Amino acid sequence: MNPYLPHTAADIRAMLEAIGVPDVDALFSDVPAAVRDRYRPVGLPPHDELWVQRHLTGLAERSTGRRLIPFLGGGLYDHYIPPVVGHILSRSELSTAYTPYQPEVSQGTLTWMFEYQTMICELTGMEVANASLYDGATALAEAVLMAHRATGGKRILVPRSLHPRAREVLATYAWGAGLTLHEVPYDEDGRLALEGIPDGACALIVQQPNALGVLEDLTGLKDRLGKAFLIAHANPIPLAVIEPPGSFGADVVVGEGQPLGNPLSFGGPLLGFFATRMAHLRRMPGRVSGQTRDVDGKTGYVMTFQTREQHIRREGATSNICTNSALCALAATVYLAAMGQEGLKRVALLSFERAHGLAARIARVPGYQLAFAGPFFHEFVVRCADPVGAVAKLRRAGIAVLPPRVLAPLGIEDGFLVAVTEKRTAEELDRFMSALEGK
Amino acid sequence: MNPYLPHTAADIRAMLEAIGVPDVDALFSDVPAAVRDRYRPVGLPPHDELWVQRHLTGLAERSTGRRLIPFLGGGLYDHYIPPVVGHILSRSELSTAYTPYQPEVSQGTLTWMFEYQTMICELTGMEVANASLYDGATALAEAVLMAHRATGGKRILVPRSLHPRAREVLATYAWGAGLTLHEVPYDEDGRLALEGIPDGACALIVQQPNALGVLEDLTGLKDRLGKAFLIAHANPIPLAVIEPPGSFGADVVVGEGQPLGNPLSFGGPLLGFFATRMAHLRRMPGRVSGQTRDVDGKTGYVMTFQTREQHIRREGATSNICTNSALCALAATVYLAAMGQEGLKRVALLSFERAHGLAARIARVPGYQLAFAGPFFHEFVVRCADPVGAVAKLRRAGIAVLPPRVLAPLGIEDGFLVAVTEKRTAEELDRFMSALEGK
Amino acid sequence: MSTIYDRGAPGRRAVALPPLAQPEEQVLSGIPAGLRRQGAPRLPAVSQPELVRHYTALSRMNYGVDTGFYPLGSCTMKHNPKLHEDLARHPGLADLHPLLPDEECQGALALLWEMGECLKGIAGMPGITLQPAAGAHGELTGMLLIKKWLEDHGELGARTKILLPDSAHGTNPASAAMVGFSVVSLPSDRRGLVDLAALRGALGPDVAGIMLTVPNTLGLFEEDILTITSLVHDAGGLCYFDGANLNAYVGRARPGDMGADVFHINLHKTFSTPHGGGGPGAGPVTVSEALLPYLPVPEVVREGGEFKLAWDRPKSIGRVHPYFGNVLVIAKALAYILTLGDDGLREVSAGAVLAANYLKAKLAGPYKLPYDRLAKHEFVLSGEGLDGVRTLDIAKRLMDYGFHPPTVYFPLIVREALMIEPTETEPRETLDAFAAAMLAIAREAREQPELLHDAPHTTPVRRLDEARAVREPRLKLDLGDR
Amino acid sequence: MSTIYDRGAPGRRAVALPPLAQPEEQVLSGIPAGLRRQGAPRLPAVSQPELVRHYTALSRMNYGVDTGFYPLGSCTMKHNPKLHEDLARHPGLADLHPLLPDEECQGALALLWEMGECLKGIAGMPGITLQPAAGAHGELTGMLLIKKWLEDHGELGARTKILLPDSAHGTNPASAAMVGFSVVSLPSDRRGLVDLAALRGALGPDVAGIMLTVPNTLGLFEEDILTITSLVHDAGGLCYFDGANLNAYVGRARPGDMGADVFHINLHKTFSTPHGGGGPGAGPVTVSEALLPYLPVPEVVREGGEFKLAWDRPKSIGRVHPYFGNVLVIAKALAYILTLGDDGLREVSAGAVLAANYLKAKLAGPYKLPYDRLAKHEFVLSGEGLDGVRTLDIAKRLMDYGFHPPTVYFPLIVREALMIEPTETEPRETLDAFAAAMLAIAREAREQPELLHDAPHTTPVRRLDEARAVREPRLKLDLGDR
Repeated sequence: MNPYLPHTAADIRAMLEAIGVPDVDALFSDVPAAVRDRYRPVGLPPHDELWVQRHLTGLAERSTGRRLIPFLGGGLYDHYIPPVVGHILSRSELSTAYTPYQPEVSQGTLTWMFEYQTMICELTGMEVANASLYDGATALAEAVLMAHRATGGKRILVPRSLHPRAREVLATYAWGAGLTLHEVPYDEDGRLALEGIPDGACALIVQQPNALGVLEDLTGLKDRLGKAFLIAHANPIPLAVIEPPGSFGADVVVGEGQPLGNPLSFGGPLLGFFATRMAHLRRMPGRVSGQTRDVDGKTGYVMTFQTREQHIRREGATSNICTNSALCALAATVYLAAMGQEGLKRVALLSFERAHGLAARIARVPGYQLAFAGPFFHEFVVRCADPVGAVAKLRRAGIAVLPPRVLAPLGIEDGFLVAVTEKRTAEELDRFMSALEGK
Repeated sequence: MNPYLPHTAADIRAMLEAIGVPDVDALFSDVPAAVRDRYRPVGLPPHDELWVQRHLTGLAERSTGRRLIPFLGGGLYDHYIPPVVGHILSRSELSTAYTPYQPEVSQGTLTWMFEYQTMICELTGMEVANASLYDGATALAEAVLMAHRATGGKRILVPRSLHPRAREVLATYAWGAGLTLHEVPYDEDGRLALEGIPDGACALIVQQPNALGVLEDLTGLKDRLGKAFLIAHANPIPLAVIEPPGSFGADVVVGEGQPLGNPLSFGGPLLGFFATRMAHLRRMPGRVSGQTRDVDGKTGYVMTFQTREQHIRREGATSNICTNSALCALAATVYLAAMGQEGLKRVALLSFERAHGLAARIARVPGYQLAFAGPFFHEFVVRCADPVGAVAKLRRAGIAVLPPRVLAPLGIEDGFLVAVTEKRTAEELDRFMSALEGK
Repeated sequence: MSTIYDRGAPGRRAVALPPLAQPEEQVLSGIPAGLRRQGAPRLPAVSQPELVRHYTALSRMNYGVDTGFYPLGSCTMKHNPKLHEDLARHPGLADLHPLLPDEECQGALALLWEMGECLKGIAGMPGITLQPAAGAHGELTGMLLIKKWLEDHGELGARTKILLPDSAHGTNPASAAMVGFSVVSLPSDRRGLVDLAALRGALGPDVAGIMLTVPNTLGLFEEDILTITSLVHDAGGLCYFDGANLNAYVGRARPGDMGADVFHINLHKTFSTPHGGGGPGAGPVTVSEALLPYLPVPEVVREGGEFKLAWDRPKSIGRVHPYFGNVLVIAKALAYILTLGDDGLREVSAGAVLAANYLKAKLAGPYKLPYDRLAKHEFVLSGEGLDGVRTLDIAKRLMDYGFHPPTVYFPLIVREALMIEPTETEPRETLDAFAAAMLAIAREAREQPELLHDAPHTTPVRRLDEARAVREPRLKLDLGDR
Repeated sequence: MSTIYDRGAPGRRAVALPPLAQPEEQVLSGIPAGLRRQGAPRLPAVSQPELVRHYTALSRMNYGVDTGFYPLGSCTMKHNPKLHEDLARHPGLADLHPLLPDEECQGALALLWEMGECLKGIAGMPGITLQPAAGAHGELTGMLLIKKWLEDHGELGARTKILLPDSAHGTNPASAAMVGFSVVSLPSDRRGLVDLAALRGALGPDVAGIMLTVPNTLGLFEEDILTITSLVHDAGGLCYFDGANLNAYVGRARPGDMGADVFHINLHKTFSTPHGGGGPGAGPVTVSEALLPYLPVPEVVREGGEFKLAWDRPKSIGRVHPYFGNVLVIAKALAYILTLGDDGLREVSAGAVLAANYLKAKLAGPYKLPYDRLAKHEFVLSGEGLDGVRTLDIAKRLMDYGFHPPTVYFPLIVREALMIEPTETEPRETLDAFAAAMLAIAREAREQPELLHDAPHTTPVRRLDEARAVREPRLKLDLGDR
């Protein structure tokens, strides 16, 4: 008997009797005998809790990467997560609850969702946000599908400087939906080099900052697009101090919300945020919490505009998404509330300041230079003759930067990417420089 | 402004105005000017949360001892703590509550205390238990003071085989109360060798198992004591399978409750449990939760027999103890509930089985032998020519046993103490043997 | 309910952060003027005490598995072991960056590989991807795999239809539609199972495949499953199995043996990871031999004692997730599987089916049972028999008894449906207490129907005006001039 | 309230443990027959789901700082930072055995040393022990130190009395009595402060010392503190300062400068470690030069960059704790001090005193204020002015407003006392809401006194029969034949 199963032998007997069957096997008589009970599923005995703890802990400790000082980005970032976030997430009324279909016993979930939607709108400069999607990449794909539904266009303008992982996911979704990707190059400063808008374009994607770390200028883009959507894929941390895509007329702003209070998690779970204009509300994928009143006139929250969703609209739904990334969105909500306007700005500026400080020092080392002259935020490409050797040298000093090959899809063979957050201390920055300079 | 302090400049102004004083300093005008604001208390600036986290984590990681495989006992033991215990303890309604003086909003605390008292009585075979004391050592001292109050006697019979730390604390308390300690030797099997009972004895202490790991036989002791108390200082884990002191007429059973779901914690906080006879209830130190009814007849719990306590009885109180070790007692409660009768027995027998297995293997190594022939539970003394060298050899293999000097107060110069719990795996036991055998 | 914006005051903060090295204005001036943000995002300004109290208060207005019985049909709300939460928080998983080289991530890759092996064994199928982040994401992945198979076999233009029993999960049609399939609904027969005649009639050279929910949303096992899959295969189509209901038969039968070509598994249901108020979940997909070449990249492979990511899959549909799926969720589910082993997995389905049939036996009679057959892990009642009250009233009244309501008004093919799934982790005493509450409510419906109409009476808010929420949408706070 | 014994059934278990290598009977037979337990201890038999639900439910019946305002006088219930909980859980502290050699525990010893330095600075005193596990334990340690000093100076038989103002903490007399001192009570004067004439009268060659609570339990600072300590010292006695109320002046004045010879500090009050429903706390004791030789062993000392335990203190009173005190509590308090620094410590006392005087200004009038002076961190009202209701009624009614009641009927020198300590971590809005509730209750006392008599109305249980609990003691469950 396992500790999660409370049925004793006596319980089982009594329950079988109430049902009127002789044994448990009789409860499976509807499963064809030819395929029933013919195998051992995992070929393993039950294990005790101490063993399971040792085994999983052993796996976790086996990954050497976690002991390195991370200067890693490429879409996910090592920001400080205040412990208060984890404490709230461990409140099991929140973590062990289902989707809040029954609002009277789900005001906790529905209220924080409403707060989250408010905060995402503030960050992005948009009018309405959903309560989360899986991750930034699928959020981008959903945005494109929405643009396609809204405009009928089948061509997507995709910058070469989009995060390669987001691009790959988008390509899969687009192939499924019968859409095509058209690449937009970047200029020598690393910024988007948009030329013409092809016929049948449903959307232009802009990433802010882009996968090269460079900040894009969104001015005037929307005007050039006609009815095609301007979709921004933004990192939420810089949005504390840079003008949000909403100010430039973006139709949709999506992004990876991991930097907002969520750990790297070896890439999952993540948090896709999605914000748009009220005009597009009924085309928006995902759940939404809305404010209303109860029979006594008391303010409360419900899941609303459910007619967009698949359990009602079925094949006509705006998306098939159902389970989302709620607990990660709660982490983002608590994180943003904990940081506040000033704190988020501080996180952004510390990352900016330290990244620029490091970049300036690297650029002074003979043989190393910044790849792009365009403005960057907290991540930048370093160009050098032997990027693999440089990264290996850093590794020997206990420092991790991404393998240079992650830049290959971006057309860069002679560089590596460096990301800096507010967590990197002066000592760590010095250690980076010492290692690079071979001291 | 620190993050735990919500008063903004505007708040402070408004509050000062409501009070009618010009500034904060005016609120301290009652502190003599000669000693007011004359110094910097810690000479430190405020630190940010990241710094504090790094600093404390750095200290924690600096202690090399935690990376060793522990065969450590001597009063505190490395038993498995099911994660469910920590999850319950993190319920902040429980952890951030005060002593339950207001029962209507404290039924959570009062109910688990009542459960705890029940479980401690079951383990010890006694009639009533308090809701915790600081630790096993001070619980023993309190038991002796109670025996002194009950009997008027001033002499305490203390076995040489009492944990030296408990003995030292007892000696301090006894000196304070004007009591004297009389040592009772152990025999060659390591068991209590009680001869006469001196006049004016208020109590005989028996430790079960004793500091040599040996199990004592309590049969007949109470009969020899007259009105003097039989006080047992017991490890709660073996009580799952050995006859409890209550069965031998003990007047008080105390002990260190750390093995019940509490971590080693570098020695604190710990958990002193204390159980006695109903006849001694009004002399018992510490808080008690009792069952009663509310005005609607509903069952509820209150702190009861408070007239024993110092906030009412002042200098006539049964003890000065006020703040106790409640959260550690909650850990013990959840631990015992999680384990149940069968689980606790398993923990005890696994520890017993593995300790005996290891002891037998050690005894087969030339030059090593068990120091005592008396029955032991999960801890034993190994005798050898060079205990310091043996321990150092084990240390080089990543294994920790207590330094041999901890046995010196017990009169042993040529041995070291080995404790084994259910957490020690077969591989770890093999590693111990390989190291000892110098393979 | 007040929001976090109702707390705090300008200047308060909940976290002390390090200072900048330079004055803030100077750092800001490093951002090009046109990019620098003009109006700051309006976020709360609260001290840590206020923050903690607010979210603690919100939590106390919520109902979770840890607070009580949650018999939501089709959702498998079972106990979430506490050990797993701690394991998933280990920095060796939680703080590991997914773009590090394989050799720095051996433990994490080993974990993914072990999980893949376990799930392939449970499914009885030779291939797997752990990338899908949820059940519906798994469905989408499955549809993409089928589409790719059609393309590879030159049948993409020809086979455009997906057959869908009307007792399937609601996400299925939406998933099929996302990759351009048209959906053909198949009616259930009087048994509540797939109507074989209708199936035969619908099959043809334009059919890409079928999406089967097994057991279906009536909680019934498709007894003709082997016939169904044969018919579809014979007609040149593929069979998708929706695994949201795997809890009904885990350890006892394998979709691979029943003819599944694609099968998704909701780890957050069957393998007991917490639902988190709506997510994250995980929806790994297993596939038959036929679909192996199309699985997403990268694949985690083992070479000796080492693990690496394999990318050389030219026919792959590509990525459906930017990294490897919801790894922390996968870790919890793996811990569950390792704790249970083969015997424990069988105990899970036994316990789930036992509990469902036990509750069904207690409730049938006072409540109408539209399909009176052996149930699997859940069963569907109808509130129709109770005059003057609706299923919604029953659901709301259950809250006053301290229970979370079952799923209501689903599946759509049962009027006034109540879909009840107790799971195996509920003690019999809880099932008895729930049954007693349901029977008491049936009595109340006759004797004091207004008690039900006005329910719930004891919750932080009472019935909410959902129409108003749509009529006057308020989807974020009006922050005014903050 | 049901207990955990009301859940479960024989055979259920909440944790899967490893198997024994041999049959159980065989292992048991290794225990000598006379020692082997006959009847097993009757413990609960619950599955993990039942266990979690029970204790989660208990938690939800409790009131903590995280759920609301807790203005308990003399208890300093301030916000407990969440960071600290995580830090104290670090295995480098939580899993470290205290008997390992010094060189294996350098980090833990460094932590203790740092805390010692901080607290000595805060106290303005040259010596410290971190061993005492709580405030009262600190008091006892202080009394032992004074006794040892007397012994060392040949005055043990002569000086047998401890002077105690009637406004001192309740534990003080009990602590003095535990080491054999007799207690002489000193009356307060009209100001609510120590009556200097009475003090002069009481001093003599039989006085060992005085125990002062600063500020006293009326929340008043002893303005004559320098005179008091001089008088006691001149009479050959020593001065004990009870530091439970340090929150009132931390960072602003030092007991050492005021003449304290012994001073205990409740880390769980001033330095914000959670009270845990009654403990554990920590009560370090600082001492003046005179008492240095008597401090408990071992002392943590620093030699260069290394830390070690020093045992060579021949005049030491010995140990008062088996190891080094409540290290995990100390770690949390150290984190608090490091976060605050000098400036933050001063903000703490400023905020606490500001909040107390603000609330006092709002409540005086409707409530009687027996001592109308500048308050420190707390103040005492009397319910006497409200006819027909008692202070207890006010306290219980506050629960209906969502507040924890203040301390009531203490100090004993104020009739119908209400002792209110808001702490510095409460936002002004909370203070205003509390004041509004108190004023509303004062109105209710006049207009609807039965509302107060019958209060609380909204708690899990209502007023409990405390007399019955003593008359018919039920201090554990009757387990019958389980």
